[in-house]
Amino acid sequence: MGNPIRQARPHVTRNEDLIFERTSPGKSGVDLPPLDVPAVSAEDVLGADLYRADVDGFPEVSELEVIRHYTRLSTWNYGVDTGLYPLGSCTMKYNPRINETVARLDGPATDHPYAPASLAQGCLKILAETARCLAEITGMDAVSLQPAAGAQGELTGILIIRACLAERGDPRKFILIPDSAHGTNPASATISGYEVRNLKSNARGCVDLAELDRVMTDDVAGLMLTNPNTLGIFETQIREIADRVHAKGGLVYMDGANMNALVGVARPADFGVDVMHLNLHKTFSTPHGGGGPGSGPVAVKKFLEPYLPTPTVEQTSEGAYRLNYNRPKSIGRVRAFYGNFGMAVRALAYILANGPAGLRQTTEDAVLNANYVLSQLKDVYDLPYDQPCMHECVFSDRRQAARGVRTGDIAKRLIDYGFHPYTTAFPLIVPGALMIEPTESACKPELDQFIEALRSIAEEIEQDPEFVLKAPYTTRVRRLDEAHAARKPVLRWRPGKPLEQPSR
Amino acid sequence: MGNPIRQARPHVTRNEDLIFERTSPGKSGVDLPPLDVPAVSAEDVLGADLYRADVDGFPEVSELEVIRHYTRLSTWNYGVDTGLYPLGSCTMKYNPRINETVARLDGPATDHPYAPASLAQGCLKILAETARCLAEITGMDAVSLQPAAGAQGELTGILIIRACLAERGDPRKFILIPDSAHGTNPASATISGYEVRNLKSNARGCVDLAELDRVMTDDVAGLMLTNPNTLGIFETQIREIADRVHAKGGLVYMDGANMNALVGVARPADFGVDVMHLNLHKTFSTPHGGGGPGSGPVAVKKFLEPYLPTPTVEQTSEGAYRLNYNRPKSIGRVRAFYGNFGMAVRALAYILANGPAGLRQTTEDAVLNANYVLSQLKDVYDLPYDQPCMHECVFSDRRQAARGVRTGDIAKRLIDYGFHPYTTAFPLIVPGALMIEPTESACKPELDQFIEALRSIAEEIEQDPEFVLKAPYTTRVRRLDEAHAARKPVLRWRPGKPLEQPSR
Amino acid sequence: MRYLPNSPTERAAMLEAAGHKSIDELFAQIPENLKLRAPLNLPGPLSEPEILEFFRQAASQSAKDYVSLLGAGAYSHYRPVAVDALISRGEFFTAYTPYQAEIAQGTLQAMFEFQTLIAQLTGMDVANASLYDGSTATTEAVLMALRITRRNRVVLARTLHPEYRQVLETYVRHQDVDVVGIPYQPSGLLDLGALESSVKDAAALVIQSPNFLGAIESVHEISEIVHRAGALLIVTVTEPLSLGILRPPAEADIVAGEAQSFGVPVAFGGPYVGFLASKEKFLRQLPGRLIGETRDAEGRRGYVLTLATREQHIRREKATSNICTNQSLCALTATIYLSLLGKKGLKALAEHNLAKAHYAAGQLRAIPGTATPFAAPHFNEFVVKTPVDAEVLLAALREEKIIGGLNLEKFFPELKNHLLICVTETVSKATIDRMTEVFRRFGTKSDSQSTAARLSTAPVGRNS
Amino acid sequence: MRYLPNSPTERAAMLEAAGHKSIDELFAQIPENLKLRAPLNLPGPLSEPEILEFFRQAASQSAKDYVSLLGAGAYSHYRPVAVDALISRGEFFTAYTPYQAEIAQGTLQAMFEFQTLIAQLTGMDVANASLYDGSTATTEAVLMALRITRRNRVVLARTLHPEYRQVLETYVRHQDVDVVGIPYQPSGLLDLGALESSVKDAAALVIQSPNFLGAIESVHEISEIVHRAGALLIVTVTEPLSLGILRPPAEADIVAGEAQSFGVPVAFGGPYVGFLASKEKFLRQLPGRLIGETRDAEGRRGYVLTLATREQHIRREKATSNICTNQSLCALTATIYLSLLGKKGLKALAEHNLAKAHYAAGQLRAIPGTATPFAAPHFNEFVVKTPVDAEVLLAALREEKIIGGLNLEKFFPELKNHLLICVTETVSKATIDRMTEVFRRFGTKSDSQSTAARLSTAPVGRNS
Ligand SMILES: Cc1ncc(COP(=O)(O)O)c(C=O)c1O
Ligand SMILES: Cc1ncc(COP(=O)(O)O)c(C=O)c1O
Repeated sequence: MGNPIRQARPHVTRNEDLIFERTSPGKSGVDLPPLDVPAVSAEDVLGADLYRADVDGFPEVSELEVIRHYTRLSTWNYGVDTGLYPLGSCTMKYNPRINETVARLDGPATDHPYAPASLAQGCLKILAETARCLAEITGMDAVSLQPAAGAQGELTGILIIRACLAERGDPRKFILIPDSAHGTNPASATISGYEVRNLKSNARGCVDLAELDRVMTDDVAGLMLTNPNTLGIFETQIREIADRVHAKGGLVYMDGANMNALVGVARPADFGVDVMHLNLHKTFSTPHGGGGPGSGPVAVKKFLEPYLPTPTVEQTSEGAYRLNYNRPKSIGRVRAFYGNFGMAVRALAYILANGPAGLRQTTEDAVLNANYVLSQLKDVYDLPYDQPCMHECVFSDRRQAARGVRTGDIAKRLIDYGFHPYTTAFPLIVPGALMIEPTESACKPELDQFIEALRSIAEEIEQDPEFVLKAPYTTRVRRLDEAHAARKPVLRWRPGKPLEQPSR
Repeated sequence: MGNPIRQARPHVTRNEDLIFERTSPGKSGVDLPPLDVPAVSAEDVLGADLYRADVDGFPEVSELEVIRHYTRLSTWNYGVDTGLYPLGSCTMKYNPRINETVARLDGPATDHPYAPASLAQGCLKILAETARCLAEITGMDAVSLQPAAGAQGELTGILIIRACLAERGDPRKFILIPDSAHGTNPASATISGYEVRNLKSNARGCVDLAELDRVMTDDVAGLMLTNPNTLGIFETQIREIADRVHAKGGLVYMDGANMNALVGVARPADFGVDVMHLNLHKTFSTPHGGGGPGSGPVAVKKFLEPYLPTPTVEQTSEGAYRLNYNRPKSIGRVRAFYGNFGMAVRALAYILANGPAGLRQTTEDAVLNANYVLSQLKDVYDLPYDQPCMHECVFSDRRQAARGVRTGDIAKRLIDYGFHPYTTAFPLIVPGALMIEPTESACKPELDQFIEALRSIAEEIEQDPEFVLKAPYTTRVRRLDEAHAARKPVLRWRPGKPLEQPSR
Repeated sequence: MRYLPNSPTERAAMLEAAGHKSIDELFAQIPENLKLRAPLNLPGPLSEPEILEFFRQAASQSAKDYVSLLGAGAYSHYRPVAVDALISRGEFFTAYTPYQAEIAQGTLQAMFEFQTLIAQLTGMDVANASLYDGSTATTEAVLMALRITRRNRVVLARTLHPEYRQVLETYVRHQDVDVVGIPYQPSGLLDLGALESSVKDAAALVIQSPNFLGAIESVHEISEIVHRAGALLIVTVTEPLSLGILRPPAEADIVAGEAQSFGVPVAFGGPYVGFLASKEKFLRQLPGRLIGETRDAEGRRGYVLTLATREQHIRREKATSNICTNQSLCALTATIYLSLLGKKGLKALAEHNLAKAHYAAGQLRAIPGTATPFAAPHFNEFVVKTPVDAEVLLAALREEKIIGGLNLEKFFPELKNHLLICVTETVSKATIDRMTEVFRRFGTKSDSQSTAARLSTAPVGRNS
Repeated sequence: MRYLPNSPTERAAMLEAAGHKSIDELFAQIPENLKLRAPLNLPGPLSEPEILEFFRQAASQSAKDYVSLLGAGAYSHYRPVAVDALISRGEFFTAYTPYQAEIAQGTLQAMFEFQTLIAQLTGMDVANASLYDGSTATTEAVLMALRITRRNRVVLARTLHPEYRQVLETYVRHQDVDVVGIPYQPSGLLDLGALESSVKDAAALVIQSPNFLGAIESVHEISEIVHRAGALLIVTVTEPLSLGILRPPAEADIVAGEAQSFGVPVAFGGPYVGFLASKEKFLRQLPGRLIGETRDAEGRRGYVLTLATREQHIRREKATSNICTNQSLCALTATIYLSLLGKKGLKALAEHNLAKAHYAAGQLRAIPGTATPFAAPHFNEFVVKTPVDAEVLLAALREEKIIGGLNLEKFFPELKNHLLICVTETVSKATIDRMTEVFRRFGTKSDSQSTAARLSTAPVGRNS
């Protein structure tokens, strides 16, 4: 069936229990130095009703067992370091090792957020320099690094819009969001106290100007636009779109999650965007870490600077850096301290490593890779919006669905071929989407293997759809029962027999 | 067939070519800083006949590809971090992470061996302190850390014996070596200019005193004894053995590879041993690294100190450390500089972490684990020398061989159960040996799985020997053809089609 | 550029195969007038050694040679090296959110272990797989309470971390919710009298314990008052190490907090890891990722993201929260750290922190003019009234290479010349004694005052 | 003890299952009089932070704040961080020698790549999977030559690393082999006249290139003389980075050397990684591990340890060498380092080293009283005659936080007041200029001498 699966099989390791199931009383993975001050009795100091003897069910294992347990768990993961990771909308690019090294230096890794500014000039400089670089890359005038991830960047941005409009006299009621947008967009708008008004995309998958005019009434605070959008298509009319929103007294928010298609080539500030966020954990190479930490800096035009979260980092006339807490118009804080500082360190290291030319080359490679994949697969997979793409391309499973195989099944089968799947079933405007973002970190030979794999799966589906429906065949576990998990949720281990059998 | 194999399957990765096969012209994984001095033309400076344009066939890959290539290769290895590694005679214990951290500190990791002593006090102190600890552990009087591994320690030790005897008037002709000894023993003796005289073991697998008296003639320079020996048995009569060798004017060398059975419990100096080596990469937790680097310090009694390799580390009356090169009786150097310094750093960190009590507990656990395995398997595997063991136990495949399955086949099958095999076919005095050394780093639950696996394999052999003969079934490659490799050796890649197909 | 895996020849081949003449063609969608004309004005490209040099330079302008007595939501604890060794494995730190369970069991099982550890520590039934930090976790807890009770008043202890309060205010500003505060008593503990009155028809009371002034609240007493009013009790924990020896806030309905103490670097304020735990019955109101146990097609145990219907990618504007990416790697860090410490280590370490802080408090309190005004029991943080202007004293301590705690006036105007001092296991007795010396230098005068101080502050052992 | 995975209960259970009453019983084999009575007199146990503190203390008494101009067999080069990130993966550094090929393909393939890289660099047909270091590799090369030629004279250039010669002498002392040396010419190169006479019926000539004085030998010329005499030519390379721009010693029969330059830390002298490469026809005389390509039961390509019949565990006293454990992890380090540099990077880095060393040499030779006496072309090392007593000058350089090279008098009495200076890419122009300044301070007087010096040392470009 199809091409033989070329794969390298790592050796097996034993089944792994939960750390709690490996426990044996009396063990610990650390020894403390001797206490150099008089010991105190916790029970006496705290009193019987505040005192706890120990944490029931907590692990008791040696250092070696911890090393083995998590080393083994890690081998059941797939990362960018393992191979191609074309997860659409996630920009799974290489995470340079030097970023990790500099983020762990004494100073950046150890300074306390409340250390006096005189002893934090290095860290403040890193924040200021990162903000400056991001402002230059987006063309915007001011940047806050406080938001912890993209979604919080969105919230911050919409709150800024609200604060600005409120000051103008009326915060308004609605935020326009295209049907192709990521789920965090409407969710963030809601927390900001807005109702979401849906904006239907046109046949090209883009904003329809006529439709925009219809819904862009003067109780609309603004538009949340992703550009390139989640189909990987650049909103060619973005300038007009922005003008019309502005004409109606609204502001334009850009979701910058897809900036990997634009860095060094075009700047959102020139599009008429008023406020936007970036994902340092996408475009700027900070690692995803299995789901964070990320960082979602917000960039604004000059007139919105007063509303940025507090504090901001400033440079005094003498060149010293300081934190400014005196910002009466600020939306306030969205997070304690100054954001995910460690991610700024990494992003800055990435920008410095690349320089202007490297960043542009990176963008070109990302777009080239996506168009290459598009060109090599469009004859076997349905391309609902048939046009050149930017950083990612989105197919649909229409043809395969006819044989009963959906995008999710194809994704599982792709695992057998040794690849991490693309993004399934997003964006919502494409039924059964296969959303593929190779990023610049995929080299041609690897893309060719990936293309060969997807073509081979298409062929398998023709010959034996049932076979594909049961994939994957080569993983530690297969087709986990999600319905079962949701029906009677087991979200923690409890002493005694595990509900399910450990895998064998 | 037997118990079901409980195993965890890591996800697959793609087949991996050789780094040379991933090359595409123009790529590099490093960028250099700008040159801050005038460039010179290599061709002019060197002249045409010394100049080389480039290295033909050298890799050309990006940093990311290097990360992926070696990350993937690593997943096809099995290490102590992966699981139980009961390789007999190799003492595959836990390699603490703190050892790696301290060995990489600026100073220990960066000082130059020819740095002036005034700027190398830290490194010299580490050498001196490590030597002192090893002297205390063995009970010997002086230690040299120069030998790079056990075999070189042996060579150094035998050369010391030779130098001593030569000074007494006659270096003599022979070295006695029991038939149970490791291959490096005779090989080292030969380089030292001695002929090897074989010493047959008795029914207990130990030195036979009568036989010793027969072969210990006065042209014999000394005896090379491993204790506990390679059967994991302590030479109960070692004191008598040493006395008789000494009585004949010979010296006693002890191969200390098995010191994990003795640390904190007994000291070779008390056995009558004159000179011995240790393996820091066994007993003292320095990592094996896939075959080194190791470190094989030599410890001697006072009267042999003058013969130790040059230089030695000394402490002046003011407490400063210095290197002493003025040692007229020294055997000379066995290695440039001062040995594998980085391994001394790690071994010292291990000794400090344990302290006296920890080291003794470690020895007790190592011996307990071996005896536990012995007790749980002796009913299914033949135990040629049936007695309690020290740090390892040695079975033979006699019963299984009757069904056509040898120790090597059982080892391969063990891989399917998720374990690294024991040592096969050593020591030579046990035909078809299964040499099992759990070390203290195996916990009971893991040993129980291991025992269950070996019992299950014995059962499989009863039911279906053919099946076991084809194992392993779960690895990336299986049953590599060693005869083919040796017949027409291919020891390097050359441009053009690879001789063999990459694995699929 | 060393990171880019495509060679010029490969680029040319792909461009041709994709049917394009030039790279510019690929960007044809972008109107010319929107394209960048000049190259970006950025530093670089830098080689690896130059990058290292740049950040070493920055690091040289830091507090790395100082001992810090700062806590206040970010705690300096020793981090066993095994933690970094493990989280640095590429399979962990270069993976995305575990959408494809078959090749993400490593992350999924570890996060399931994290949820369990947090539930065990807090005495709650369930916990989620992390939130951004303690401040947003506390905020999400309040949003939960608003959804659950359908009430719109929230009562906050003034001793909640002031920045947490600020974040909460930002999030609820447009939910027409009113936020009221309750003062603390002279002991540093919540004013229960004020509570009675203000908590009725409130959605929730939020307290922190140990609170921002270091005082350990009596959750049990408080919960009865709160529950009588039909409100939910939310307890925030910024120093969860305290839970190694403190009775868990099991009477709370929701426990939120910050797990940075568990092996996550102080790193100038982030990334950290928020946690959120609750009673089983509120499970479907929890925001963020939840990992659930299930079985696979062959009956093997495995783990998956579950109850996604709560989340933004399905529910969009109706989601329980907008959070998507959370702080997994920091949660993994905490999981590994806690596995290393284990039951014994966690308790011993908490006891060391307690002993160090009590030794320091005792030494300071004995100095004329110095006092520890709040008598309630504390863990590793406590408040000190300085014998002279706090900034003068802090400057003197800096001379000794000590960062002497947080000047509370910044957040509590009434606490002029009061420092919040944190003493963890990383602070040696020698340093504590050096700090004490500095206080003593300023403390000689005004002896009467000092005795008063000493009286007002004998530690109140509940047993005595 | 945190490393030990067995708990007291598990120990008790195993002891009973093994049929023993007590732990002492397990050690019954050891006669009472041989048992240790008192506990060992050792420091510890230390917790992790205490261990760190101990070694930080030691590190503080080091040269870490100095720039080193020392080479002489140990070279300071920048190490890309990816190298440590990869060799720190447990699957690599906690594995044993790859005896079980099925679960050691990672190490085996990497070592096959190492063998290939060494063969490519040296211009030889085959290479082994590493030896202890350059000195023992050179020694093993000589032992090979003795076996191959059955002759028993070995000729060494005096410009071979002196410690390598010492190691060789230790190994052959009891093989009744006589070892003779040949001097160097004023240019620093091997004295070919002396060679003619002494190489006759010798097993081998051993030269180093670039030699210990930095001079690059003309292997081609030398090989003809050596081969005419029926001897083998062994070339030792201590700074293999030079092979990025130097013609490989392809006319040699055996090339031995030290690959520390390729990403292995200087680490006070070790661990390093020796390499040994030869012509195909000597393959079965190679000592140490060899990795060979083969196929598996299903025809897949794979790698195995091969030709084990040469080795001690099979041949015992008749083995080609006694080596067992070698330096795999350092060989892996070099393999990763070279893969990162690649063709372009290796050449560029070699050119940078060449340029830095030539800039430094040029600056120094321009100073009155200072000279670079050896005119032969050099790579990144060269000899400088100091204007004053060498130790005085070295002391002055230390004032500037510079370790100013090796005083050659230690090894070459005739080279009093001569320093061997190494300038790699890690030495900035600023440092070179600071060093030059120090020389200049001492060099003002005796101008006549200096011009003489300048004459004697114009670089000899072979083209000119
Ligand atoms: C288009 C888009 N917008 C917003 C987000 C949310 O970003 P984050 O996950 O960092 O909160 C994502 C991430 O998946 C995204 O793809
Ligand atoms: C008993 C014994 N002696 C000597 C050696 C040789 O030690 P090394 O491999 O460090 O040279 C070994 C290692 O396998 C051994 O097991």
